Amino acid sequence: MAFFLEVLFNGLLVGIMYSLVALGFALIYKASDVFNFAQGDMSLFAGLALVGFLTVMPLWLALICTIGVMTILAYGTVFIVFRPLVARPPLILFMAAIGLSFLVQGIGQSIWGTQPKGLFLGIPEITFDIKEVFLNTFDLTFGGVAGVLVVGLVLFFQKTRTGRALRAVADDHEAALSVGIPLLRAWAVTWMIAGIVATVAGVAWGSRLGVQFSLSLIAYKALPVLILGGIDSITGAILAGLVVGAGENLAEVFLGPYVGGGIQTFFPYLLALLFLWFRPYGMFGKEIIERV
Amino acid sequence: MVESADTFPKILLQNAQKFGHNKIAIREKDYGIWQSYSWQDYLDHVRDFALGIASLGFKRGDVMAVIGDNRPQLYWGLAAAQCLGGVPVPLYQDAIEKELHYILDHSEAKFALAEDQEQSDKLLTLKKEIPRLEYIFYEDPKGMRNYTEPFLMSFTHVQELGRKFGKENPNYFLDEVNKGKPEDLAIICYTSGTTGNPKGVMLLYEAVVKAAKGFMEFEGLTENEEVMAYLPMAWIGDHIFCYAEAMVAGFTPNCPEDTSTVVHDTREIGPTYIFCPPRIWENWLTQVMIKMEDAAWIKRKMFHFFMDVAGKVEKLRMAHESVPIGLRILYQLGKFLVYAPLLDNLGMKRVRVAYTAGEAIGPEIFEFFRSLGMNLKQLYGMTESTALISIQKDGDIDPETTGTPAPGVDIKISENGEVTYKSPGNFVGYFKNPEATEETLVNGYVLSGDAGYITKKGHLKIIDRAKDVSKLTNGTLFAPKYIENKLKFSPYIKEAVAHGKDMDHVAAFIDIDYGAVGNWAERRHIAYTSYTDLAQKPEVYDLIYNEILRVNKSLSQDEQLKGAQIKRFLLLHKELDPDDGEITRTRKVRRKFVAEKYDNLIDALYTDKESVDVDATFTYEDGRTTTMKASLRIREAENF
Amino acid sequence: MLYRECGNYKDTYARDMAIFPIPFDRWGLGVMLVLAFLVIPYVASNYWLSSIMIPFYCFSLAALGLNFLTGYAGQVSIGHAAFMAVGAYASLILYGRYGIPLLPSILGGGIVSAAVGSVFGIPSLRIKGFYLAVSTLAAQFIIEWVLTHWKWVSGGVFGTVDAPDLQIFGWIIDTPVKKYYLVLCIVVPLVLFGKNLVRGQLGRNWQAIRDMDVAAEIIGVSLFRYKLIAFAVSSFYAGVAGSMITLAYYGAANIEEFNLLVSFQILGMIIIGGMGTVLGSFFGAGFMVLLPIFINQTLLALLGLETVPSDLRANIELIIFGGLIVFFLIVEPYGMARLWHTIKDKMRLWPFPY
Amino acid sequence: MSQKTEPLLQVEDIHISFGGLKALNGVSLEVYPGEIMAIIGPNGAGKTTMLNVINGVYTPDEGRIFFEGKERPLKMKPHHVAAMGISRTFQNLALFKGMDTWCNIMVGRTQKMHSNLFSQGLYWGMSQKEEIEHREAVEWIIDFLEIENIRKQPTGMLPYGLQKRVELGRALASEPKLVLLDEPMAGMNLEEKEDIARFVLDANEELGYTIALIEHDMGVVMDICDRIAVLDFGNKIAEGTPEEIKSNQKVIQAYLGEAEGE
Repeated sequence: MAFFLEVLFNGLLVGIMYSLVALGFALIYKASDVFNFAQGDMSLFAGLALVGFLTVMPLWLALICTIGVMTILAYGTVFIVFRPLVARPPLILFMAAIGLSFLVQGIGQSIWGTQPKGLFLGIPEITFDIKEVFLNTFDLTFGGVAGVLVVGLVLFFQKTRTGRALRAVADDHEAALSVGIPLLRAWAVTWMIAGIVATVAGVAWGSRLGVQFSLSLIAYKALPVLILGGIDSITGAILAGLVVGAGENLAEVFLGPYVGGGIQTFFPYLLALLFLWFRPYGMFGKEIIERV
Repeated sequence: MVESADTFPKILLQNAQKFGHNKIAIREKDYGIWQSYSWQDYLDHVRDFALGIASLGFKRGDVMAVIGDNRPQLYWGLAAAQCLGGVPVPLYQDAIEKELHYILDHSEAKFALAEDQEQSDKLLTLKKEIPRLEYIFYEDPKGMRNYTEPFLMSFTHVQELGRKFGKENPNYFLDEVNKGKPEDLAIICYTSGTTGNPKGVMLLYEAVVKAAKGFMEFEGLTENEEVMAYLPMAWIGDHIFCYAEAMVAGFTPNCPEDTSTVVHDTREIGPTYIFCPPRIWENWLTQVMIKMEDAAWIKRKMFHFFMDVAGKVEKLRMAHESVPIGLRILYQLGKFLVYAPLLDNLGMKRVRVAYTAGEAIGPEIFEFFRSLGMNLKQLYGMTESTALISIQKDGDIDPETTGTPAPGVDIKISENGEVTYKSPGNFVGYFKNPEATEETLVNGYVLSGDAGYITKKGHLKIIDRAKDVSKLTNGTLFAPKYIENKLKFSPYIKEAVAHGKDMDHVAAFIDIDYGAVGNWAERRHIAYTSYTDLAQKPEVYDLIYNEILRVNKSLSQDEQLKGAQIKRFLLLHKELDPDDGEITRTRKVRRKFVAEKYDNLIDALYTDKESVDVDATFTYEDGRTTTMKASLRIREAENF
Repeated sequence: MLYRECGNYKDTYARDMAIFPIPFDRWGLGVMLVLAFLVIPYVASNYWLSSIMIPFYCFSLAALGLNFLTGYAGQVSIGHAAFMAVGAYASLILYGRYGIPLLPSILGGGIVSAAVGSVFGIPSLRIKGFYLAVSTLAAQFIIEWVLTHWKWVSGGVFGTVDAPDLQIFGWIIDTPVKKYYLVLCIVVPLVLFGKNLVRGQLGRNWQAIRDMDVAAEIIGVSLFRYKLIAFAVSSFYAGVAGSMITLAYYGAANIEEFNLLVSFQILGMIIIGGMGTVLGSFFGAGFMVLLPIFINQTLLALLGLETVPSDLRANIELIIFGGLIVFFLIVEPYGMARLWHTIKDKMRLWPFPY
Repeated sequence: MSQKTEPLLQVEDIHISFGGLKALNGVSLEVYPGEIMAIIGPNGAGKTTMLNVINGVYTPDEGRIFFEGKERPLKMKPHHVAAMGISRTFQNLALFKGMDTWCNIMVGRTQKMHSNLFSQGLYWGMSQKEEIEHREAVEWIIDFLEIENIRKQPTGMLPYGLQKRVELGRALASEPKLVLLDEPMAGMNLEEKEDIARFVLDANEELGYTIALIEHDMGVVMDICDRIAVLDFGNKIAEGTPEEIKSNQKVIQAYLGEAEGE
């Protein structure tokens, strides 16, 4: 039982991270209809940038710089890539995002190199247990950070003026324009936020696995989460993240051995597929009624 | 079974025997592809239809009117009537009811074959006034479902009747065909005379067959020619070409899907033999020029450069001088870059022989097409001669003349300068109009009514209608048509009317070419609302002014016509329109009519007024009319 | 300019609906075939044959497969390399383990992959758009996992199976030239087959689904049927491509050759080459195969950077690749094929602008 | 057009609602063989919803649907409905923009084509025969609708009026027993409307198609339709011949109401 809880809990901690990345997707999708495939590469980019800055400056400054870089990236993306694509079919935007992911990855790695780099933020990794449920501070810390960020984002979108403006944009572009919300700027802000999210995810993963190409794969963890929760739903992203995190961990530990292990790679997808079969628009996704 | 093939029905039988199903006799673009009929099919269709109308009482000597765009069924209709010893009378499909009424009535047509609902409606209304008209047939059943008139039948229905009738009288068809004799009447073509009512030109089989054979031998035509059948079937040119010659030589006319798709369809077929009046060539040239104006400047430059080259080469060729090697190389290059693709786009890549006839053609137009490497030649002919009088021989081309007399044709110039001729294709008289016949047909010679002379090289040169040639008060020779044609050679001028008879100077009405000038104006961002508006723009006046100067210059070259340069001109507020009776269907100006209708304008031209007001009355398609005020400028033109 | 269409008239629907109605295109195709069959094998070096032409043909086929699904039927798939892998392993097992003749094995690979493909196509019946796109990723991951974890398939966790020598009825296919011919002789018929499919009823129904699926179904197109067929056919082509590239190029089936990146590359091929055109698949594949060579041998050489480390080159490739995808989507969403068609139309109208 | 003959299509007491909003509230309709029947009504009256129910796009909550006397299940895949012989055009253009005109119309005949994948891939045997014979049928329609000159143009580029015409062609291509036209003349100028009206009449009289159409232009409806049913807020408020409808108070109110609303 304790072991089960431990697995579950660790899964949830990872899950929060998934929620975070998925949130990045959801935000951008809601705001600009772009299915941002580059989310994972943005994390990699952020991670690389941070490592790069750390070599010449203290952590806090490096973090700020990283955020700055991500902001520039966000603006660049919106104004160079997506401005000309406004009002193109979603499929095209989607493909553009794929192209973007190559760009970001390529640029990042050409600047800071491809070889894996360690990232030490000096967060202690002490394992302790509550009633034989073993946890470690490291995971907790980032679980915490992610959780805070998630809550923060939700509040930001619910409460602040900017947040509401962005939601307006997300809900109806024309309307938003008509009440004078500059579409592209709104997009840029959203992308910036997504950038920050990516940074956190990148740092978290990076400091666990080291900053390297595989970081970009984190996106593929978040995707099933996203569709499970419903592409355009923030709540969905958060919940699904936890479900997937817990689910895949449990599956790996309890099912894995029978089938030869390593099933986290696809378990989330299986989960999502099965679920979508019954609810084609995810847990909280908006269902589109066919109009002809 | 067939003795000598001296009538078209017999020739048809002969072709059916000779080619059977191995040779296409006629094609029509329909349902997206070229529906093809072999000579055997051709015969079968003709037979069935012939027997059909026979069963309805069509007898030897009866007349059948045929009206509509070119369709195989209509050509079959002609043949069917001839098979029974009847006489077909093709009508202009865009003729107004007044004209149709006259011709139908005058020709005593008993049966009529119409293309579609539109034409049938015309005939139905006319039938009320012309009871002699017994039956009306239509080829295209579309929209005819609610017509219940018993005397109205579809082409295919008549053919069914024919098949029944054929079973009962197996030999009827052949017998009737064999009764046909070369001295029988083959067809009556109504010429839209410039004055008075149309006259029915009666042509015998021997005439038409001889004329057709004449063309065939002169140009060495084979059964492998392809021609486009898209000019009015009532025009002798189309008849001799797409019917007579096609039968005699056994080649294939091709009917386009629709008037709007002629260009495209022509390109698909790629005819080897073309015969059309100058205005068609003119249209093509205008189209080319307009399109090239819109092309990228580099392309435009290249185009004009190579057209110059071609022009130079053609001039040398005509003068039988050798072309310098450099020029030759350039010409070959141009052939690859411009001429060949151009001809290909116009659908004329395979043309072996091309004629322009019916009117004088502008040297620029003529030379343009020749310089592309097309064997375009001028032909002088009239309905009264089955389109065969004089023709240019290959390698003996002069843009100013219409070539030497065709084989078997004898041309005399009467003392008053009128061209008269005796040709194998001569007609035997105007239907029910002896006076006119006497005036025109004088002891075997036809008075063409054209003024002209034979050049030193033995070429026939036509100046104008004889009766239009007159003198200015200062005594110089005034040939209005000659001047008008020179004007019309400009792509911007659609029609022109020159005045000057018994006046001290020449003045002109100009009709601008709406398409060309409109395009010209748009490229210069000149806004205009209507034809009238466009015609009165000062910029347009300047444009035309230069054209006038060009004409005056070339007139000043000719000693005889030097004094007849244009002094004053104005741009008309409307296009001269057959429906308003100002020009004929074949776009010949009706001088008297115009002179009377616009006398105030003419007066103004001979005062020193700067402008003149008109009440313009327009006739819409549906016959309603409206009047509006317009003020026309008048411009002076410099003389040389 | 070179086009000559005058006198090219159709008097039967058979002629009008022929696969290449314009004579010039027929000649063009003829010339290409002559080049492919008679010229290239004798002028091209072994390096060119085996490391450029063969992969080019194989990827063209794979891209064509994806084009059926994405370009024609409008169903995005980002797990296409996985189906190549299925084909590769399947045909290796058939050929190597069970000694089935070469050609049947290759086609068999395609068929197995088609079967797997249609299974993964089933979700498309309920799931649409991005949901579907993402779920196709499942194919990638699940198949990768199966191939690496099921010993029966790959004989080991590395998922590598070596290809035995190739031979057809004792005719040993060892030299690059022979391999080149093997590939060519499979690719050409399959491409013509595909061309016929897309211009026939199947292709029309696919495009109908792509352009307006609800309308299509009301008109009478069974979405279920035609989407599944699209998945099956496209994975068949991918499978054949996969097995050929393995047999004739890599020489061993290795899961790494069919990873997610490859899936993206194939997607990129049809974007850059042109979605919804057969020709585009070739343009895209050619482009993708030549790009690295161009960068390494030309670009860097010109810039005098021959010494650039290989990993940086890889990244430069990524940048150019990604950049071009974006560029094409912005400038010409229909890819190089559309550019080609514009040129072609200009040629046909020459010297006229329209 | 006699009322005695049994209806070709009969929908009984159809109820359907989207998220609480009642779109159709117990509507019954009949379409008789050989007639042109119009469904009119203010915007949002549920006209298109009704068509979608008939086509099987929506599954009604209650009601019964009979076609040719036989009842069909409420839940039915649209392409099966098409197979029964019901075709349809759409309010907002729903052409397959990537394809040429003739291909669009060809898709309309897909239900009639049975050659298998291999025959198609080889373009040999059955498939070639099929392609050609169906092309002929399509050309017949092209000729009927007078769209020869756009035969081989991609429909995406065509002017609106022509696109509507092509869509009509696509609907007729399947040689259906019943043709549903959703605002065939919406947004057309007078001339285009007259054309379409003529084609609809021809299709009905010459080709004998039974037609049910939704249209806002009362003039046209009154001219060409045998019977009219009026919907308002998901209820049928009137049904009858044009004359009867003209003089019907409820109808007049419904329209006035809308007029005020706007």
